[in-house]
Amino acid sequence: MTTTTSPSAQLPKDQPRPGRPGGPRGLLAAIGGQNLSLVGALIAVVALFGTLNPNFVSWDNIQVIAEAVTISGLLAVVQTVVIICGGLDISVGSQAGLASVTSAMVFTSTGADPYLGIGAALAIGAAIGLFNGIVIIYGRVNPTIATLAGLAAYKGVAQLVSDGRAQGYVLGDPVFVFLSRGKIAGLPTMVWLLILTAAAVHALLTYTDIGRNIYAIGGNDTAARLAGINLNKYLISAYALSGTVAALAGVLLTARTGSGQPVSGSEGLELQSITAAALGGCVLKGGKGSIGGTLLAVALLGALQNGLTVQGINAFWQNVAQGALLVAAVIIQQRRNRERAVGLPA
Amino acid sequence: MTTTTSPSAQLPKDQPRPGRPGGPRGLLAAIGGQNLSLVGALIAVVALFGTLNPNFVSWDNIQVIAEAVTISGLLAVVQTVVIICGGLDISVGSQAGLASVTSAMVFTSTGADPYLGIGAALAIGAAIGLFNGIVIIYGRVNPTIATLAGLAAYKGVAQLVSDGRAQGYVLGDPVFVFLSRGKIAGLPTMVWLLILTAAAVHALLTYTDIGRNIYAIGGNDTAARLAGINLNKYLISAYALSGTVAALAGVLLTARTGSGQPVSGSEGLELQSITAAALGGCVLKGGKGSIGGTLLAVALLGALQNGLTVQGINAFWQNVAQGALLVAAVIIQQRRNRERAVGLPA
Amino acid sequence: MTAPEPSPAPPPGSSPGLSAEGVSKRFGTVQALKDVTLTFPPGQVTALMGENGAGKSTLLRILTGDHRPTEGRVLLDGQALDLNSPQDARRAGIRIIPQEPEIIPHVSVAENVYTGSLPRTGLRRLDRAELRRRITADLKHLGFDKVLDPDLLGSELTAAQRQLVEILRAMTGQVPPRAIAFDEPTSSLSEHEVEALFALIGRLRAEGIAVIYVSHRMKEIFQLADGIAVLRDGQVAGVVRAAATDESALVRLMVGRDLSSLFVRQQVATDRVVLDVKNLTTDDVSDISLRVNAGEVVALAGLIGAGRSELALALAGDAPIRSGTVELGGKALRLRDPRAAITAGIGLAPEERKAQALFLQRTIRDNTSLVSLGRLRRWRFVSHRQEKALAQEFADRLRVRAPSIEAEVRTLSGGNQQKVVLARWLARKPDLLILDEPTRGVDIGAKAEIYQIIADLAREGTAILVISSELPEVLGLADRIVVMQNGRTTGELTRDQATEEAILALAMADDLATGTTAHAPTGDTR
Amino acid sequence: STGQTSSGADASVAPVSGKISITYLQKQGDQQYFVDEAAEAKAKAAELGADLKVVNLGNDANKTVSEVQSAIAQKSNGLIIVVPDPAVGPQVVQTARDAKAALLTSDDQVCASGPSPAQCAASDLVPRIGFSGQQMGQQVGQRAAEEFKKAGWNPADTRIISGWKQDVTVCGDRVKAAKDAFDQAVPGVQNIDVATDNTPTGAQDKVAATITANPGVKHWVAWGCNDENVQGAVTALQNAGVSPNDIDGVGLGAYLACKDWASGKPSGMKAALFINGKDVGALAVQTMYDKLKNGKDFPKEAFAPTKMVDATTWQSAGVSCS
Ligand SMILES: Nc1ncnc2c1ncn2[C@@H]1O[C@H](COP(=O)(O)OP(=O)(O)OP(=O)(O)O)[C@@H](O)[C@H]1O
Ligand SMILES: Nc1ncnc2c1ncn2[C@@H]1O[C@H](COP(=O)(O)OP(=O)(O)OP(=O)(O)O)[C@@H](O)[C@H]1O
Ligand SMILES: [Mg+2]
Ligand SMILES: [Mg+2]
Repeated sequence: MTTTTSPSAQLPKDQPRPGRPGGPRGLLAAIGGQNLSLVGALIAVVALFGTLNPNFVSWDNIQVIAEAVTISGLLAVVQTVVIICGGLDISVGSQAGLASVTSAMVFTSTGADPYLGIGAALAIGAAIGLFNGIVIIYGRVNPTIATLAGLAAYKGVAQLVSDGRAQGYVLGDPVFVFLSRGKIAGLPTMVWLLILTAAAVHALLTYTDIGRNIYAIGGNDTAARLAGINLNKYLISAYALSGTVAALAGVLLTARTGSGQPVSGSEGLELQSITAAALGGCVLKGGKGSIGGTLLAVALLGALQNGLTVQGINAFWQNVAQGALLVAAVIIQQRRNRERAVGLPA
Repeated sequence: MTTTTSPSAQLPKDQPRPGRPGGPRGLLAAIGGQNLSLVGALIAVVALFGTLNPNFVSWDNIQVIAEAVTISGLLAVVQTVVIICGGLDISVGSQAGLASVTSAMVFTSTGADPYLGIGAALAIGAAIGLFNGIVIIYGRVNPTIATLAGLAAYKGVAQLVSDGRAQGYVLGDPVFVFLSRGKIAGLPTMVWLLILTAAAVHALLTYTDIGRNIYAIGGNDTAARLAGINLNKYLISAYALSGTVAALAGVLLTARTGSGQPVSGSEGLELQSITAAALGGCVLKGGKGSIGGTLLAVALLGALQNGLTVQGINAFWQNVAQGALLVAAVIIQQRRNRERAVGLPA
Repeated sequence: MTAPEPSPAPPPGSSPGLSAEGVSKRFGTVQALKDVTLTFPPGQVTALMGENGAGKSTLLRILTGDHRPTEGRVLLDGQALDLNSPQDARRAGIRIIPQEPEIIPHVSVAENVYTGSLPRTGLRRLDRAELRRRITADLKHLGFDKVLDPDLLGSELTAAQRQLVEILRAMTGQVPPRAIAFDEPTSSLSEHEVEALFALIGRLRAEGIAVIYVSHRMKEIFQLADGIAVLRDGQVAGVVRAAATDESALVRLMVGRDLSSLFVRQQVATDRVVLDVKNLTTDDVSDISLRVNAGEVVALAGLIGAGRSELALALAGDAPIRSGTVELGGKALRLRDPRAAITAGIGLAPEERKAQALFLQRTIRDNTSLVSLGRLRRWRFVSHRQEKALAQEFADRLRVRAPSIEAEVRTLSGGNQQKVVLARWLARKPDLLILDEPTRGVDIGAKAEIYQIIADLAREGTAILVISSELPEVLGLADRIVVMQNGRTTGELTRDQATEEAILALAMADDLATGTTAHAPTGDTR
Repeated sequence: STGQTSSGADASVAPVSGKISITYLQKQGDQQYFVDEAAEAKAKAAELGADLKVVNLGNDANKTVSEVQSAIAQKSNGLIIVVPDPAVGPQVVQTARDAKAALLTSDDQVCASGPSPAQCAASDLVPRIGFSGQQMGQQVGQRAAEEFKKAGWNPADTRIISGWKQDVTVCGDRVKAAKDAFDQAVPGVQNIDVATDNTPTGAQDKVAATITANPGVKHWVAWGCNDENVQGAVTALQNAGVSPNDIDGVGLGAYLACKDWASGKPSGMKAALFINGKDVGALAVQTMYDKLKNGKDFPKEAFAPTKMVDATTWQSAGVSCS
């Protein structure tokens, strides 16, 4: 294996190296060690449920899974960015709910203009994200607390503007119908949105200096500051991005359910997105993580959930199975690292 | 009927300044800067709601508040310990739920023996905590993921053993009635339990070498290891403590509601306890925090919630107000630090 | 905010180079700098000296825009600069190699170096080919291409490599450097890198760059510096020409008194073997045999990456032992973890104080007492009074400069932090004390104190193993010197045999024999 | 301050002379049904000149106890409560009784002497205004059976989807009643329980997976704990290519079903049971007022009207669709 590690850092040795030579090793390196175990877990889950019920691996069901994970997947993608920066956004679910009612209400009150509805939702999302960032940076409020507060406050705002009711009905409009049921090249529109968003964010993180700066900020903010990176700009932008994509998720929520939902369907998304990001290899301290890993985790969790339902396993067993499989996936993945079992794992 | 006060109008405006030299500096130093702002916020909240409705400051209502925060307070106290170690326990709520049904079911099935019921619940709690610790340390699973998995899994187990229903009825038994409605020296039994637990943990953290080691582990685990601290023993113990106290909270849940509740009453406790700990000055990276601060935060959140309800503010505005006040409290507290507004605040 | 016009007395107005004018800085109640006016002329190396906590790093931080002065201003070639951020200073051509390297853990060395100004093509695409070209060229140019693999991740770097990354950062950049400050750059480098660094500094001087050099190593100062500025208690104690002064005069200027002698010469080594290592092999060192007797001071010498720190960690129970035996006081040890080592009577003050030893958010008292709590406690309750007394005693003996022992270690200067690390282990008085670079960043007065304490401990029968990259220290302290290279011992010298040349010859024994370079770049073995 | 409970009805509450203060404690107070209920209760209280405070209990049995105590500390004369879980009932009854406050429940039943209203002596049931979960389920099941027969489907190639959050007791009651009623009318149709989180998207995803597991099915019957479940199920079925003609969805609440109908397109949502929280809220406040002001005894149980509505009748029935 290798020579030594500096005592301060017992790291997993199989970090993907930037700029390593190609070949079959290049592919492996690109997937990365963490992701490799996720791929393994995913294959195991698919094989298991596919054997139990061949329909599980039908193209129809794969689309069902993809559609089911779209909303939480979008949030997981931006959560990944925020976590790499060293932050956390616990308010994504509430933001999605607020965006959902906004889109439906603006749609209804502007005489059924879908673009205005969607635009207003995205604008609100961006504004809230920006506000989160400003509260954190200039109010010096710890990101966890600030977005916890946002979790409550934005949910309250969504409930206030909607009076707690589902708002409007959008599935009379072709744009929303297209979002909800349309397909492009055989794949649901929603899934395309997830793919495009993920690809864009992946490119941003991997191929641009912006992305590299994001890793630098999360890895060591003093170093990043001394290197002249404008931390505040990046961090606020990360939260604004998170708000905007959360709003997109809210719009999809509206399209899927046909009406603006202040709470229903968006509650709990924060935990799901953080779970996916963490399982996908994000370190909550920041500086580490990848969109590929997060998407794999999203797929794994989605396949698991779908498979359990396909097998008709009841809600209680599903909870147990999900918890157990989550832990199992990580343990298996860590076994390969052969890290010394001392202290908290990263 | 509902007074829909704008949240910003209720901000505690008058934060006391930190202790300048002279005067009772010892006391001020003991309370600490962070806590001082919490005390200020608490005074502001009490003064505000007390003026609006004198009943708010009645002894009856104060007891109501104290009783209402007992369960989340207990969890916040242990969450503080876990966070100081550098970990996180997101499964406390599910553990409490499982303990709650365990206590009621064992109570019922052993022919109404309260001690067996309570003992079994505590034993289960300790075992689960231990298991969490072992999964984290020897499975090398990140504490956030491990306890997120526990959140799902233990909830599932609680639902499975109880079939998702409230179990048994314990308020025919004097021990449970004493826990639920009894008083000692004019103060509810439950509140005494919180006080005693908090005092014990505070003493542990502040006056013993065990506490020093806990702070050391969270502050710098490499240094702690090289200083000869058995990290694993401490971390596993912290999770075991967390599980045991969560089980105690579950027993109180049973006593309060009269039956074993698999989910209701324990869902969301993880977020509440983390919020309280973070607001009370715990740094999520570990190494910092105090029971005093956490308790103050628990009291502040409890007073706020009660006050908003007393004022008849509706659920939606309560959400908004809680979020806004949480952020406001931290901003005011940070204003004193005059930290440069660059990068993420600790 | 800048000082009100008209500016105070000596107008460095037109003097070329980098100047501080009437600079003061307060941290809460601590007055770190007071009315400092100094000029660092171009084409000269100006050494900045002073005791730990005198304000050197703070001054450098102000000059490089990382701190705003409470009063005063910074000038470059007579032009007042408005430095709001380190970036402003960078743009003005002012660079610093900070005392504590700041490394980004999960990205490569190359990205670490150019963070903030990564090469890019259209659409902000990162230009990886250019990045590689740059790092290869810069590494070669600075002479570090043998010791630093650009593909290593930040978290995999040794202390020396981290330092090199900081040096690379300062040397590169769009604007050519006009002034460069080195804040104790050699404290984690060994001779080999030091030579490369000195050559580099020589080149900088020749190019007309103003070099500020902070160090506690006298030898280096006289080797390098043209002028010497001394700070004491945050004020300028004097500015002298290097040629016109000597060591004792400097010391007097720094500490305000004479230091009789640095090293305590004594012969107290006994025949009682305390540490007996036989054929010890770990992942990093092989076949090490070593003895340290009671009262004996043994130094481990060697170049960077020789494996001395790894050996120390193995003896302290923190690296798995593959084969071989370790006996302490005649008893075979099973070194499962550091706890076992400490219980057996081994203490290690590790080399990287921030990463491996300190609890920055905790007080000096807390940090000092940590491994002595066992004897300060009763029923597991720590006696606050005894604890305070203990911490105060060592803070005083090591002259830790802080408002009180209740100050958070985070707020201390680098040297004072190092003293706290030493205090922790000196307070415990183990049978075998391993000190890895004990005087890294420590000022000369405190060094003398540390040497005195080492001598005292030796006289009380403690066996002491010192790892040091400072040859004068090795020569001055040790009764016996063991030299290592590539994870093996290559020789042993008694005090009488030891000279710098003899040590270096052993440290490079393999290379001399085979004619290869001193060390292969790390990382490509994996 | 202990003492076992004995009787549900409470005679010890004295009429109030001054201004009457009532606290209305609701589970899931942020859901549309309960929002409506609260709004109407407030309107009624304003009309009667009483002071009304509405408290949201969420799904939290523990918070229920806290809020009851708090209301009593605030000197409320009467409490109207919708409990998140009937098991917490005895504790609530005891607390109210100790404080001599009048207690009325709405929507869900509460037993004074034990956790389960189903096994409660009639005299121990706390007076209640509301709908009967059992009855609601029954109506849903019957209507679904009617639609099934009307469509002339074959039980063998039909499946029933029952969607509900499985740890919510009242949901289980509703669904069970629907199953029983349907089975009585049309025996032999296989039922599939789908564990949802009671949200439309949650239900949609779970039902979509269920469809995967049952590829040969031609016709689907869908019901659930609320409109969200049924709407989610219907959407999933339609997205899977099942024609609205092959779906027999019967909602519960009608607040989401009405949106489908308002769009004018064919929908698998064939009918929905309209339950109007407004009626319950107003009736509960009136009943409490009469008790506190005039000493008029609570009725043991009073039902607000429910009505089965469909695409043609919902508007005339007064379903408001926001
Ligand atoms: N962030 C801070 N907060 C409080 N005090 C500080 C802070 N930074 C520095 N100080 C104090 O300012 C004084 C000067 O520190 P500085 O780091 O400049 O010393 P130095 O001369 O570089 O010492 P060394 O040789 O040990 O590196 C010290 O007393 C130190 O404790
Ligand atoms: N993080 C790391 N990644 C890869 N190799 C490492 C790492 N840290 C140390 N090494 C290697 O381990 C060996 C021993 O290094 P070590 O730091 O112990 O040397 P040392 O003699 O203590 O030198 P120093 O004078 O720098 O303290 C060297 O071959 C070094 O290259
Ligand atoms: Mg310094
Ligand atoms: Mg070393």
